[in-house]
Amino acid sequence: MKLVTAVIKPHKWEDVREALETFGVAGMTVSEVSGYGRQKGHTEVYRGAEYDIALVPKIRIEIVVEDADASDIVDIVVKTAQTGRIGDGKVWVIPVDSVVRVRTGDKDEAAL
Amino acid sequence: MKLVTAVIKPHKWEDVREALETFGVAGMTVSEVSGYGRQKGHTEVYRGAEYDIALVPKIRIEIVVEDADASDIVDIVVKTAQTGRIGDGKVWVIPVDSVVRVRTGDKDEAAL
Amino acid sequence: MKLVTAVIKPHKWEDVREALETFGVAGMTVSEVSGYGRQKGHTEVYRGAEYDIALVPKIRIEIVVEDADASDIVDIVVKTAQTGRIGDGKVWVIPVDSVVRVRTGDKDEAAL
Amino acid sequence: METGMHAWTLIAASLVLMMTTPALALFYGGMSRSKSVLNMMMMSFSAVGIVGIIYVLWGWSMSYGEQDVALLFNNPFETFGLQGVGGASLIAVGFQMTFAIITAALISGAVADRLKFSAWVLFLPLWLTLSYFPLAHMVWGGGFLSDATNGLADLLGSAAPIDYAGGTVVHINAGVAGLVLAIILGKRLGFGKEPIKPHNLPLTMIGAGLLWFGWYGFNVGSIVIDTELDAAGQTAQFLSETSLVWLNTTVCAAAAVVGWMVVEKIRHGKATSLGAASGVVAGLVAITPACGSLSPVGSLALGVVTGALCALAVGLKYKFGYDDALDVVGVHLVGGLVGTVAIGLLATDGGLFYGDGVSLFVTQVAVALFAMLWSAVATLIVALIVKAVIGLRVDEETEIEGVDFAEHGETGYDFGASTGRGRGTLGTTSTKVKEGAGA
Amino acid sequence: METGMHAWTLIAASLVLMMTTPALALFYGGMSRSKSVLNMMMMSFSAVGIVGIIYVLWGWSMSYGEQDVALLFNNPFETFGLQGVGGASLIAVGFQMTFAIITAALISGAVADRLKFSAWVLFLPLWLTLSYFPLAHMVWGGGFLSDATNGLADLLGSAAPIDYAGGTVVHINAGVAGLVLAIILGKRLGFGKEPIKPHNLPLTMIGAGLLWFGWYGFNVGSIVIDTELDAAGQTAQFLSETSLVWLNTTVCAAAAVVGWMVVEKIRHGKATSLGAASGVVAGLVAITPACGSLSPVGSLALGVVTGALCALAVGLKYKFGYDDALDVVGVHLVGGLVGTVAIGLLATDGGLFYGDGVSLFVTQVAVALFAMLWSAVATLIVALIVKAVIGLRVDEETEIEGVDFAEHGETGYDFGASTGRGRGTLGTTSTKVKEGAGA
Amino acid sequence: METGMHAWTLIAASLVLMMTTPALALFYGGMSRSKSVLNMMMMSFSAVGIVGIIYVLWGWSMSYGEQDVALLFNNPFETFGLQGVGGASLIAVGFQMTFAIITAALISGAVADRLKFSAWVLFLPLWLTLSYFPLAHMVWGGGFLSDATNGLADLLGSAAPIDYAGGTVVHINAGVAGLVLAIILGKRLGFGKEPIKPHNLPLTMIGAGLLWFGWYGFNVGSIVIDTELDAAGQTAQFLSETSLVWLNTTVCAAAAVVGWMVVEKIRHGKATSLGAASGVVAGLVAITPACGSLSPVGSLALGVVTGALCALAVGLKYKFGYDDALDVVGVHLVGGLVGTVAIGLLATDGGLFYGDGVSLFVTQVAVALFAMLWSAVATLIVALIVKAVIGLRVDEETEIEGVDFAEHGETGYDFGASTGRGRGTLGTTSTKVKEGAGA
Ligand SMILES: Nc1ncnc2c1ncn2[C@@H]1O[C@H](COP(=O)(O)OP(=O)(O)O)[C@@H](O)[C@H]1O
Ligand SMILES: Nc1ncnc2c1ncn2[C@@H]1O[C@H](COP(=O)(O)OP(=O)(O)O)[C@@H](O)[C@H]1O
Ligand SMILES: Nc1ncnc2c1ncn2[C@@H]1O[C@H](COP(=O)(O)OP(=O)(O)O)[C@@H](O)[C@H]1O
Repeated sequence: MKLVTAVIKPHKWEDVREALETFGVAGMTVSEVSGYGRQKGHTEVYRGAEYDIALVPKIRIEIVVEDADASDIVDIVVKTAQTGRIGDGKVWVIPVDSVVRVRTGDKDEAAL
Repeated sequence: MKLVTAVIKPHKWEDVREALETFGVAGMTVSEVSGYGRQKGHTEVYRGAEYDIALVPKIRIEIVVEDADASDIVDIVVKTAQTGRIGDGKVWVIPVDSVVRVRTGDKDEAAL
Repeated sequence: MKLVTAVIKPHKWEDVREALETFGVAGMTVSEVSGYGRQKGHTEVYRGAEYDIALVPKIRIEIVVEDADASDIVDIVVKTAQTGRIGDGKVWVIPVDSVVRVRTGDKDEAAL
Repeated sequence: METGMHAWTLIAASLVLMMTTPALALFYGGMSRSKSVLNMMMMSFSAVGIVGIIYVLWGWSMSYGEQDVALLFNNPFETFGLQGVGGASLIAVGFQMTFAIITAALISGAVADRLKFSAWVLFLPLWLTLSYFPLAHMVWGGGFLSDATNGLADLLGSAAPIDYAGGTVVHINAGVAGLVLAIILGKRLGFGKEPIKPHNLPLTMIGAGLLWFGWYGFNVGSIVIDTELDAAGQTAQFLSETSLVWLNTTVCAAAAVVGWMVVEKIRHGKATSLGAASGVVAGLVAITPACGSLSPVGSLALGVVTGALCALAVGLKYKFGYDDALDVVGVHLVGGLVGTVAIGLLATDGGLFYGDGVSLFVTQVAVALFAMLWSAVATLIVALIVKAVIGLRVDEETEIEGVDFAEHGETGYDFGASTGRGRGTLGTTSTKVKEGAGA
Repeated sequence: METGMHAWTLIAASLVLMMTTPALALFYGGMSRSKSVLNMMMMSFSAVGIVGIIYVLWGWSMSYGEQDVALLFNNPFETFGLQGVGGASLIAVGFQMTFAIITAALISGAVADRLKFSAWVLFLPLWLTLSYFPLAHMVWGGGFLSDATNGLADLLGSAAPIDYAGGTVVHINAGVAGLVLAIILGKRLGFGKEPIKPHNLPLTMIGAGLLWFGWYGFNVGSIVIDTELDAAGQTAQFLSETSLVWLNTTVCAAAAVVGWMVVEKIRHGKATSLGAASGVVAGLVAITPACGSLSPVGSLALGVVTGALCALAVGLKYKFGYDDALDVVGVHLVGGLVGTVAIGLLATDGGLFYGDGVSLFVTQVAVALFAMLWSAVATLIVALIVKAVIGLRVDEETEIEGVDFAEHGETGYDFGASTGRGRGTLGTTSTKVKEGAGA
Repeated sequence: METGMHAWTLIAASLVLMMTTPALALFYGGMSRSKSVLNMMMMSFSAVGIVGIIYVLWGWSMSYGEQDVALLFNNPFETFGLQGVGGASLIAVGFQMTFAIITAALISGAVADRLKFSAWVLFLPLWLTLSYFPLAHMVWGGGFLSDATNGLADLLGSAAPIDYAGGTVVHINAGVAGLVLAIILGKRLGFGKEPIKPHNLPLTMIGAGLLWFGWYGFNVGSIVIDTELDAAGQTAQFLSETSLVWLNTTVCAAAAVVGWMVVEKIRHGKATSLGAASGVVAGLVAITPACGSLSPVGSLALGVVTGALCALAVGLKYKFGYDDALDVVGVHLVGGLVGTVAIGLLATDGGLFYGDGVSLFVTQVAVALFAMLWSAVATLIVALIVKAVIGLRVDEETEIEGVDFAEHGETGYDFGASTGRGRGTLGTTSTKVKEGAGA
């Protein structure tokens, strides 16, 4: 199995979720993170002091999938989350040794 | 070494922490995440507009452990976090190349 | 490629970011997490009830890098985030199968 | 005027000012999303700033004075800059100023998340000048909607109109303006599709509570002492009228909370806190014109009905597709109409239900309609002017990113680490301080 | 009544209403966990709604009137719906209504996180009817706990009881009711084991500050002008009595802040903000019955003692194992008892420490005990009725998930991304709008 | 004194108390980082506690009385513990007490994030005794800065000084004290390098709004009735003077909001909410001494200028390198100076611009300078004493971790899971309850 981790722009989250759902992804784990990269942050001013905010908000999605599905899922995310503008994010794939579903104790493929 | 990642129900966190401590886990990294899966979210109503909240709050625990301990730790988490109801979560294991303790520079097993 | 994950003390974040930037790291993904380990938390008192807070705030940094850079980056983080006091954090390295840049669809090394 | 009445007016004026900053700013701010809370509050704060200035310049003069123009407004230059106004009448200026301020600020609820701040700043003086000052003159300054000769009621031959504290001038006026602006501006991105929910309901509830508190100044402070009475008579009027108005205000708001909660319970199975807070405001809006004319039990009935009606009315925007973001229409326009019209039914002196026929009812409906028309036309003109000059709506990216940062360069909150141990360490890198500061 | 006194009553009544919404709602809301902040605030808002209605219907009539029943309550139908009540006495109705509202709302602190909202809605009218209105009648309406013939003090042959602004009727009453409910309801899941800490202390501090502000209306507004005096005498009474009460109220609260902080510093090494906010309220509770009888220095002493005692008393729930979530007992019952009894010692006219013997002290203790007994029995009866009819406690899952969502379908906050740049993007998927809205 | 004037004083005193808790606590708390919000608020709450006590003991006596010492202060033992003070003058004590409280609390803005709480607790009584009470005596108690014989103006032979509501005693005094403390304490870690931004701007805006509301008590309550007038004359004075002061206060604050926003728009391209909130306070500070002497249009001018000047002045700390964290200097010292000096120019009676020469201007400048000098020396002495006895600054680790936890053992917020569905589950493990509680 593989762990697909996608870091995307927040306003693309709904689209990506929908596309993955259509594809048949049954579960994922999502969190709010901050990204640092080419995309520049912004400047805020408080009583005459200017602050450069280097980080931009991103959504991180983690999905454990069967080996065979990994590349399809990467493709779906890339296609759906793409705006063509800097800061669209990254998707990476990591090998997973094993997975368990806590509720039932099901292992590996059966746990997804 | 392995990285065990567990996504569990928030109210099981205390139990899991205690069980892991008893087993001898000395450290872990925890974060608040949102889960998407079989467990349905809920509906909120604001002045006549109903919102389906698809995500449910979860706790994600990350533990880097020696190869030998990985499966025991998975078992402990599964046993302790299990309520038998949908949404109990997932635990997965990933191979780790190396670990360092920042304070001392200790490497690998010595860093845990 | 490798995924370097660093869990560090929050007030070291700025230093680490700067050091990594100097080294040439172009992007990373950052989140606020809680650490559990040797470093003890603190006690809070609310109207006569004392609460032990076991968790301490940490910053988690994730960087996908070329194989060759991984160990340099680990070294940089360790050097910069080190205060020598308990709780400085951990850095671990995980193998990565593939990476894609969402904006362009660039793969692997080209995506970094 | 006795010192006691004056002391009450001082506090009443202070209370009404407080209704805008911070009460309304909180009520609206909490209902918006966290990326636009500051912009929402800024629309209230800037309203105090800008209206505070123009009211002194020509607002008072356009509303009250001796130089009426066609029963529609007063000569703006008669007491421009308050020249010639002095002594105790300055507090009347102050009291009326606070009404102009809150009326303008109320409108901001309809345009949340997408109006350019510069457009708001330009909108304010124009709208006050074309819509608010004339309506204040017409209703309270002896103009077309008062009991003046050749006024609307006079022309209709019906009873003198009643608007104790601003059902038409304030609520119907703001509600119509909100509706017109919401339509011209268009819907927020994602309206009706994506979730756009309140980001901080406790803020909204503070706001509702403080609005209620301030409303005592608004309603009870609106008493007009009958100067034809002798001192004892004036005292008696002050004592009994303010007591009745205070109680009616309270009872109607309380009953509207219950009315709103009941509708929610029936329709959604749950009574919500946003509903309770909204019920407070709806009840207060409805009792505003009626507070001097009803019995406490009449106010109770008005409250229940208004709470229920407004709870239904806030759904209209989804049906008709205008995006009145924070329900200025559903609460202020509908509540204001209900209250204004209910006077024709429930007034203990003149109401249809008290056997006094339809004369008052006819007047109230006619006045409400005329006020709506005036407000709609005036707002339309102002909106088109502002649109032509600097444009109304922020661009799409700004709207998604949030108006707070784009329009004000700030973000509402920085709580830092998620453990509850706020730090604010993350998220920023360097501070550059503007050099050369200092006078 | 002079216009100045009347103006003061108008603002005083407004202030006391503001004590419940938003002040108490904030004070309690901030202390609860973020998953139940809205429910906590809703208990206050619904109290205003429901009590506001029933007070007009039979509350005033049961408390005050000419048709006393056994010195325990007044005929509820005498002035049902306020028929026959008019003129300036309507503000007296309003002022007293706000006391009934806040007393009921105070109780909600004891039942945080686990009471069904429907149970609360049913509890309110029953409890007011069985406990509050009778006690108000007994203490202020000329009943058994006043100086009436055959009243308790008369039977004991001791001095006339003193309760300036509601030590018994409000604080002891609410405190006992909270205790009884907390015991019947049982402990919150995790009480004494898991951390259950305040989720938003700044909210609690806003609440404490606004409660203090409102308390001036509560105490200083409770003056009863001696109608046997001539106009000049009444003015003199108004001027000097309100001045004393204002200052005593302030000094006692200030001293209680210090008293609480000192105890904390000694026991835990640190003075906390929750302690300071609690000290404010404790001091205000204690001075409530005593504010007209003490000297400023006496008030200072009472404040320090009360602050210290209540700082200790909030720990009692852990010792005795009742889960009085937000310390209604530790602050209102204990503070109310300290203040009521202290009058017997510190009253400049009648106090033991001023050489006037134990007569007043005996009365105060007896009145306090009787009020506790009445309140306990009445609350018990009401609680058992509500339990039988719809049940008191939410189920375990609801309690863990949080009452806000389960009972009100809402969540308090949605700050969005953790970078401080709130977005509220995550966490939701689709909006379905109820169709068919609109009247 | 008539009942109406008295009623106004009662509410005015209540309003000024409310300015510190919660208004100032919120204004400052929101501007601090989330790790020090509670400490910030505690400095206000503890100020009420401690100053409330010492004012009764020797504060009033040092400020007002018959036993003047060298025109600098009054004998602290003359009415120690308020012995001999009674009747309606107790509200004068209360009113003045609230001024002492807020002046002390204002200083806390300069020392945010790094002052030991114990140092603050010790600082308060010393500073009040050496700086505030003497200055109050000098300006309002017939001392050196009043129009007394051998007073400063008398010695200079210039016009009698004007400080209607506390430009010198309150704002210049607090501003200078803040500056001195900020310099002695040194900069916060990371000042000028790391981002140190407000953690909760809506809190700051609530604070600004409530400060404005309270300021009506502050300014309009500061009227001194001319006892040489007959009853009708006193009534007339009350009516017209309070009306003017109310309106001037409002207009100046409104204009200052606009002034500040314009400067920001020009310098940074955006008007900010922190700027608007700061403009409110700056305008109110400037009008404080001047509110009885200007015309409404004069107040408007003063507001615009002050808003603009203070918007520039808050940048001075970066230029000169003192870390006045929340801009006590930039807002209160600068605003206080502008207002005090502007009287010499803009007073309709005595101002240079009204053709009355420089006499008043000279007085105002001299008084301001003397007050600054006194305050600087007094604060320096007190700061050095406190530093010697217990030290001023927390250690570095505490400052990084946050003073809230280190000094008060608490954290401001616990919102739980980031999905907006607060839980507060994470972050804690076990509850140990202090045993042995209970009296
Ligand atoms: N090497 C990396 N490792 C982990 N995350 C990265 C890395 N590079 C970029 N990211 C994440 O991807 C996001 C987008 O990257 P950015 O360089 O801004 O734009 P783009 O990918 O379009 O060139 C960043 O905000 C960050 O969260
Ligand atoms: N394929 C997956 N990859 C990552 N996380 C997952 C995946 N499937 C489920 N999860 C996580 O596990 C949680 C529980 O899954 P769910 O399907 O609701 O229940 P169950 O595991 O009991 O069948 C989800 O909320 C999500 O956080
Ligand atoms: N086995 C582990 N797996 C994952 N994270 C760990 C592990 N051990 C420690 N950590 C993280 O590293 C942080 C520092 O560890 P700690 O034991 O407190 O100090 P130190 O590393 O200096 O001995 C912890 O707060 C936690 O976030």
